[in-house]
Amino acid sequence: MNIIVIALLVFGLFFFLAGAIGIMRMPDFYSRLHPAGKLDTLATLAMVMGLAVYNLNQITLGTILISLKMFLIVFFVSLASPTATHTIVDAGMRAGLRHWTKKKQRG
Amino acid sequence: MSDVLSLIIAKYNYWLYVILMMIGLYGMIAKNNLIKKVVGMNIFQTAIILFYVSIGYKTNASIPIITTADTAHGVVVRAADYINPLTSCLMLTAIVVSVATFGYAMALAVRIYQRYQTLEEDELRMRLSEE
Amino acid sequence: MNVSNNEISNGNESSSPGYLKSFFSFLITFVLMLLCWLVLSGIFEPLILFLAFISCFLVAYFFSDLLFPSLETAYIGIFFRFVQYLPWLVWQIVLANFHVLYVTLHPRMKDLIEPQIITFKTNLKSEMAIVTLANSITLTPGTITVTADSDGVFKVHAIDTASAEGCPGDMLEKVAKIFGETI
Amino acid sequence: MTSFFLYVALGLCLIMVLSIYRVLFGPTTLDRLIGVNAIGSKTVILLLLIGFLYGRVDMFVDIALAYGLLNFVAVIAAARYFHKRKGLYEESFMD
Amino acid sequence: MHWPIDIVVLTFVIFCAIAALSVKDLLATAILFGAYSFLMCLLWTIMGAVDVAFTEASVGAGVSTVFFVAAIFRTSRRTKD
Amino acid sequence: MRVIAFIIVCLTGALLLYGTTEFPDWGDPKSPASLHVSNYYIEKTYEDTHAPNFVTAVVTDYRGFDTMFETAVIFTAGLGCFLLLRDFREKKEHYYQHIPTGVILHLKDEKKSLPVGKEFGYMDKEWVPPDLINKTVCRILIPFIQIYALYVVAHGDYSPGGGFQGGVIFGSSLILLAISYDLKTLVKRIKERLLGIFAALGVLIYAGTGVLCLFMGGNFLDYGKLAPLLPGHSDHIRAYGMLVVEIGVGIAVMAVMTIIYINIVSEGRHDEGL
Amino acid sequence: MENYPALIVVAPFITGLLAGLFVWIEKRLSYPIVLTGLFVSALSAIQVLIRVIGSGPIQYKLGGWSPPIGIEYRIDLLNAMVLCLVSGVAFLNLIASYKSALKEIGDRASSYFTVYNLFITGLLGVTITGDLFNLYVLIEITSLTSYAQVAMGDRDRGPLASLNYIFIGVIGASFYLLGVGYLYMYTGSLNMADVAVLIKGSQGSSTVLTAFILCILGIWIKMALFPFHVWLPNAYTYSPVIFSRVVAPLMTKVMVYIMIRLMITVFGYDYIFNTLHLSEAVVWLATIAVLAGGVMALAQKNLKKMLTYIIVSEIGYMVGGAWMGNQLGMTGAILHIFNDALMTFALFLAVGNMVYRIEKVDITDLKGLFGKMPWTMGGFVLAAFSIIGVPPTCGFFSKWYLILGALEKGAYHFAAALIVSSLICAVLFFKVFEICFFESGSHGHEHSSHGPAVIEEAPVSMLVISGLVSLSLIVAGCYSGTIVNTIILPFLK
Amino acid sequence: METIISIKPLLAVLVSLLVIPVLVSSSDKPNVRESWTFIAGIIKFLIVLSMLPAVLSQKQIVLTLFKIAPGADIAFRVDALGMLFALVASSLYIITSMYSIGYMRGLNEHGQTRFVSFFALAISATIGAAFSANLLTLYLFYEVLSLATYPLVTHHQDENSRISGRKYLVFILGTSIGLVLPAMIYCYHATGTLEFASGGIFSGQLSKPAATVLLLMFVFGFAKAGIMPVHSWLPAAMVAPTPVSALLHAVAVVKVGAFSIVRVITGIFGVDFLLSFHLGSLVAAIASITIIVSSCIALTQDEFKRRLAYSTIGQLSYIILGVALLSPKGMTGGMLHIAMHAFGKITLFFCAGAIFVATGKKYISQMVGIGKRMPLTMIAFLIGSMSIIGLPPTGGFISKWYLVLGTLEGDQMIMLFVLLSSSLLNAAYFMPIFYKAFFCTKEESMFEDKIEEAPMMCVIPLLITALISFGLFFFPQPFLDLAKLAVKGFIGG
Repeated sequence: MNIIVIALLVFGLFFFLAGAIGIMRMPDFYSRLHPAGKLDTLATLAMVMGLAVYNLNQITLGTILISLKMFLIVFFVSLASPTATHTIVDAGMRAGLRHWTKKKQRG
Repeated sequence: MSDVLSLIIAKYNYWLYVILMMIGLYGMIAKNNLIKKVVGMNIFQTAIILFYVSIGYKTNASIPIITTADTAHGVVVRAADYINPLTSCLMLTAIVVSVATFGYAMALAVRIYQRYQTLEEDELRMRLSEE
Repeated sequence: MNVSNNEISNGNESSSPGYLKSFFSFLITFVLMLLCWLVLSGIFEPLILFLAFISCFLVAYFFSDLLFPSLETAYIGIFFRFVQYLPWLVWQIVLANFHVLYVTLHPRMKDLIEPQIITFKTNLKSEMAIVTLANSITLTPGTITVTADSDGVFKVHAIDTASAEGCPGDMLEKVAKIFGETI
Repeated sequence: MTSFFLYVALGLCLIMVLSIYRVLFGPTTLDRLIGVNAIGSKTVILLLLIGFLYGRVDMFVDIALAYGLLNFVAVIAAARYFHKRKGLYEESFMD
Repeated sequence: MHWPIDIVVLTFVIFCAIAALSVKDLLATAILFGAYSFLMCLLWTIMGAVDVAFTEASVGAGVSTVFFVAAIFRTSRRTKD
Repeated sequence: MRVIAFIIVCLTGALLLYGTTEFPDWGDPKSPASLHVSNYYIEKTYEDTHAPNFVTAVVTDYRGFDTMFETAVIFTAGLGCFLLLRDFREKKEHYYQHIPTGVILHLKDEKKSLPVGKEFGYMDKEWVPPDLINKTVCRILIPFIQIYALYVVAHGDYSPGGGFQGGVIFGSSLILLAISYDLKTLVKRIKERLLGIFAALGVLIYAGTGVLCLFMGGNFLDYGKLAPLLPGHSDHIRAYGMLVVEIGVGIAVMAVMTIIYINIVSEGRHDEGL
Repeated sequence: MENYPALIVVAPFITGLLAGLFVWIEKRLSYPIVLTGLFVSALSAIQVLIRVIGSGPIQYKLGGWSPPIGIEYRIDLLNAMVLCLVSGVAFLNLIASYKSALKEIGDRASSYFTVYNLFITGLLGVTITGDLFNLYVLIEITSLTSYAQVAMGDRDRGPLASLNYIFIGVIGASFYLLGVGYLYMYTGSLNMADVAVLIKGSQGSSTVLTAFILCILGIWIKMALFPFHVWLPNAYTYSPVIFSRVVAPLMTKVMVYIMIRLMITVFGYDYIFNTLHLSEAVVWLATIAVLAGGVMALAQKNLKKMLTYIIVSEIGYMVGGAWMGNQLGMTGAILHIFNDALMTFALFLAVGNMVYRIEKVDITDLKGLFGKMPWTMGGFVLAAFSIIGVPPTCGFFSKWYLILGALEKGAYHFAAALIVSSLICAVLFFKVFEICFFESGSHGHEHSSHGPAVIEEAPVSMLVISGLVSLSLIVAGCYSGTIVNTIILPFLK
Repeated sequence: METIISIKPLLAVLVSLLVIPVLVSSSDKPNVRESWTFIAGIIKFLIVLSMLPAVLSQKQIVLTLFKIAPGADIAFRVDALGMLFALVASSLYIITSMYSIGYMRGLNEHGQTRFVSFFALAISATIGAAFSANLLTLYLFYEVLSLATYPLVTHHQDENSRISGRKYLVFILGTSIGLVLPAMIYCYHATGTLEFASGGIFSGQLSKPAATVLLLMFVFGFAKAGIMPVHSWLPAAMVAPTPVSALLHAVAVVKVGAFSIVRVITGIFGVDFLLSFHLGSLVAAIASITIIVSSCIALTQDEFKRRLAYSTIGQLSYIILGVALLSPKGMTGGMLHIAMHAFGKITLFFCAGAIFVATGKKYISQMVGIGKRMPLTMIAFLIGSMSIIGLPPTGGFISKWYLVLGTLEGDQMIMLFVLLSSSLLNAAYFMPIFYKAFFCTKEESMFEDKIEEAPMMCVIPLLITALISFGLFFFPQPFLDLAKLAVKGFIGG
């Protein structure tokens, strides 16, 4: 059990790291959103799952409910996160932020 | 080395609360924009909350909600097991006050902008002296 | 375009009478809320349960039209198909993540990426379908929905050409299938 | 296991540095928004981890849940600003 | 036990505070302020003041930032300092 | 100004640092702050009140008087915003959209108005097409946020949270409604009058509980004296008192947060917002 | 009934909220409700005062919890006096200012009364409470309500004044809160009496010293002692009449009360005067405050603003007296709390009557007012005499004690400052009187295009209260010996 | 000495105070109003008179109103000196009221109600000052008097009276607040009491320099007495209507100043104390300088009332000089001069007013031949001026006689010389007026040869006062007895 938990947590940590690096490295606002929106969501899911599983090592009604609550978090995050991403992109578009292209970079 | 480290651990919170408070106070006094001042005010208030919460912390103690084990009849609750609830309680009030003040200050900023079309203090002063 | 600001209903006509519809939507919301509460609470004392009923009643009574602006029997089917769709989506998400991970961590990242905006039109009608698709797109390989309007026109930002070409792909079909719509 | 959680939490904190860099140094306001969103998701995890550190995760889940729900509100509100007020204010930092 | 996280987060908090005061765009201030309050919330959980943390989470994310953005929406983003 | 500010700030900082030199270490369980009164709270709260959450017990019972005024502070903020910003005058300009064609009409004459219905739709001045994804997702989330908020209020004495937090979360769900749809939706759904009544009513519930204690022969806010009024174990009576009070706080805070938001975002006109 | 102490605070609170509720249901009810609350409060305060005089301090446990655990009210003679003062002034003002509020605030007035009552609740609570943190909360409710009320006055300048008030008010309150935090750190308690016991013998502690400085500094900022006074004039000038009439007499005075309470009850005379030796410096500060307030008042054109600067100067009186470190000085300070509240109340009542008729009260607008509003001016003159310190009025007697205290301590500079300030006030007020007395309204007719052509006496409800309060100045002056002997001296012992 | 507790002193003060509301309410019925004034004046006089027997039989009437602080209550005490002054003031009040009716109606002045009201207030304060038992009460009534006379002085409400009013206030209020108040508080601080005691209150508690400074502060502080550097308000105040000048100079204001100085010298410092430090001669020197200089200035004045004013300044210093001689005879003379000068000077002012009413003339140079036109007035004038100069058979002679005796008693030849030379100067500035009025050729005369007196209400009072002046030479008994009693109290007691 603990191994699964550790694996999930490390997996999530890795994705978080990647997401953070992505946010740092990407050239423009729109491309930054890709790692931010996706990697973070998945990492969150993985880590919460991991913790939920860890929580279940003694199975009682209480712990099950708490794990369920964590799943609830997963549910809400997976619903809210893409929406937030989308809204931010939309905001960027409306704000008139240009997106980065290779041409521009070369020229 | 470990002495230094333990000193840092022991006082770090208090030092940083002072620094945070100084930042807030500086923002409140020196910033030109009214909303910035409000932000400074909020930082100032949070610094105080930080101070209080730091007071209440105890190492190796649990959060101030009683565990089910301790609720059993006849179990003596040991004070060292739980973090001081009083500071938390006080700070709840302080946060509420700061939120209320913040909201109201924002409303005032809106009102001032409606009237003078600016939030910069020097411009406001100029406008006032013109009138 | 939903300009008539007055109500949230999206104008889907339904044959069943209004009050019945609203009652069912109330009931479903109530049950949903109650489930949610029980998960959250975990305390089964009479007082708390009493409060739970009151709270769920209040939310369901005042805000049921938010959750179910229109109530149709098709929803049950949609629900089950949606549940079936989820594992696939999760898999897609994991895939997408590895793709983005690859792009992000690649030393010559800037050569790999080719940000672009693509537009395509679908025939999706229901809001839920459009939103599901849009969020799925956002979550999956290298694409983020920029806008999606009720006519089914999607504007998508893709991070590289491969992602742009793969969009919307079979995801659209699956989503259309869930909501029983034509592509 | 507890110490493992502590290391994970520390790792998350260190990763957060990168997001905070985005928040602090922009360059555009929307970039900061991305950073805040990223911090938000990390914070949810951190809250849960701290809950495990205290051994009282049942109490911390509530906070994490509230956080997950409300972070969204803040981001939406900030993003909504651009829907109504078009154009970016020229961005510059600390000069 | 919690001091490493405490120290790290506290440092972040200071940076956020400085940045929130010095950035030249009020909307950015609002966002930084939001981040600041997230971190504060975290800090308080670390110190075991769960109720305070909960309050800060709900207030900082739920209403403070929104009020802030609303006020900026009705005034201006411009600031000289 | 900056120099003066800097000097003041440094002086204050120096003073505060000087004050901290004698502090016990951070987290020292033997510091006086953690010994005198707080020990009583930790050791006796459960016995006294049967509320597992010490903080809630202290907030709403031992120091309930503080909290009553804290709620009043919030109430005042809301009322202050209302008094300051609320503008009952009708707007002079109106924007309408002819729905079939999508043409936008701009009426400058305040007296003229068009019937809003199938043909014409009312529009904001800074109108943007409603964002479908946002709208739908928020629509789904809002009831959950609300039930969560109510849960937080109801479980104030079991877990972190309580009236204030729950109220804020409920308020932000309403704010989310206003953001994802538009302000009119919120204002139509929750009338201003209702919010006003709620705001005052919430604080009144709190204060009224206290007064009820007076009538029952106890001191102000002495929930223990309410036992004859309620069924159930009388040793839980304090917890019940807390619950009632928390509900009051929740109602007030919810209403006030919404009032403040609506008034700020629409400059008190209640017509359009973020 | 045992619950009078609770009623003092709770009655205005509940009625304020009820009024807030009734605003949305039946607007006309809100005013009578609010009035009833204040009336009950005033009656209870008087009851409590009588009881305290008769049988010593009263302790009231809120929630039934005994002191260090719960919050308590502790009412001794000083409290009881200030309570009577606050509730009485608030009640009278509400009657006197009803019309003016309707005129200035208009349709919002009914909601406004709620804020008004909450403000009074705050002041009463601040006075009555025996808990340091509860004091902070009540200070905040007082402040927040006053921010709200300040902003409702002048539509143009009010909000700005209010915002500046917020900034300084928050700094003040936060300093106080920090001070309480340091005290809590040292003692672990929040109850004043308890802290006082625990703090004894802490002569060298840096924590207690810091706590002391922070608390006092915070309160000074809140009370607008001279270098921290910048917020006060604008805030009081641009607020609506109903508010400036009540805030000017009460706010600063209650803050002075808190200072005295902290000095006597919490930190103790011995600590302040024998360990720290701060008396000298603070008395100098007070001296400067007294003079600076007067001098700045001289430069003002707006009558209301001028009076606010006089308040700044009066604060110097009380602070100087309290920090004199002897019984006479403290007696003077406490007596001046009472007297100054009365005289500023009378003064602002009169000014409020003028504002009701003339709207703008630049000094030059007051031409020929003696003829047009003789009764108002009568009240004004009496109040002004009291401020100057003309004998039968009460202002003289507190000044008397203050100077005696200063002489006893050898603080001749302070005594001199008091005398000079009296002279300055005389100059100030006679400048106003001259204009009111000499310039006949003929100028007004020349510019009759703007401004009301006919100025007449204020409505009776406003006049009666104004006149009564002004007369009470003389009565209070005559009975100041009684006040000193029955209230202040027993308290100081 | 026997003491009686009686409410009479209070009644005497209150009578004219209580009548003010009646006056105001009957402001549109002048006759009713004036009759009330009279009734009040007469009642007052009767009350004062009713206390005379007790005082003459060496009893004191005492009434403590309010206890302010130990040794400084608001209290009344009727002794011989106070009785003397009160008798003069209350009797003259009736006459002045009568005169003012004639004067004010004759000139159709505005604001007559205000005028009579403040008149009543002023006389109340005067009686209060006369009966005060301690310095605090004296100071109280002194201030009230200053403030009450301000509207009287500036009655015309024009630019001229504004300047004079300002001067009046600056001198009177400035000195009383700036000098008397600190001196008084210092006294209290040093001794713990302010009661007028027959031997003074500083029994060896004060060094000579301190005593000197304090004495000078009092002497210059009571600026109403018109000691030379602080005298210049008096001529300026001549812009007031003549009844006011009469009241000011003969009855109330200046006499209160002189009376206060007398009180301070006798009751606070004590004769023995002053003698031991030789401070009497200092005051005497100041007074004599004032006498000589003012008389010289009076010679150069052309405006009738101004000349009278300077004459008053000189005559007041007689009183102070007399008391400062510190010899029984001199003090008797000084006190008697309060009465004698009052009757003489008021006659002169009445005459000036009557002339103004009848002819509108203000300057002496315009009055050539006026005797032909207003013979009664000018004869009264003659009597009055004789009294002032100190010629028999007028009352003035008696007081001057005692003064001269006093100088002889104290072997102070310089003072004697001052007295005599000033009498000559007095004659030099009064006699020419009389001479010009009667003894001029027809060509020189500026008036038609036709008797045309001022209104009856003007003439009768001046005749009465002239008669009294005349009569006092023959029957000085009551005043003389009182003065002697008083002196006995101060020195013999």
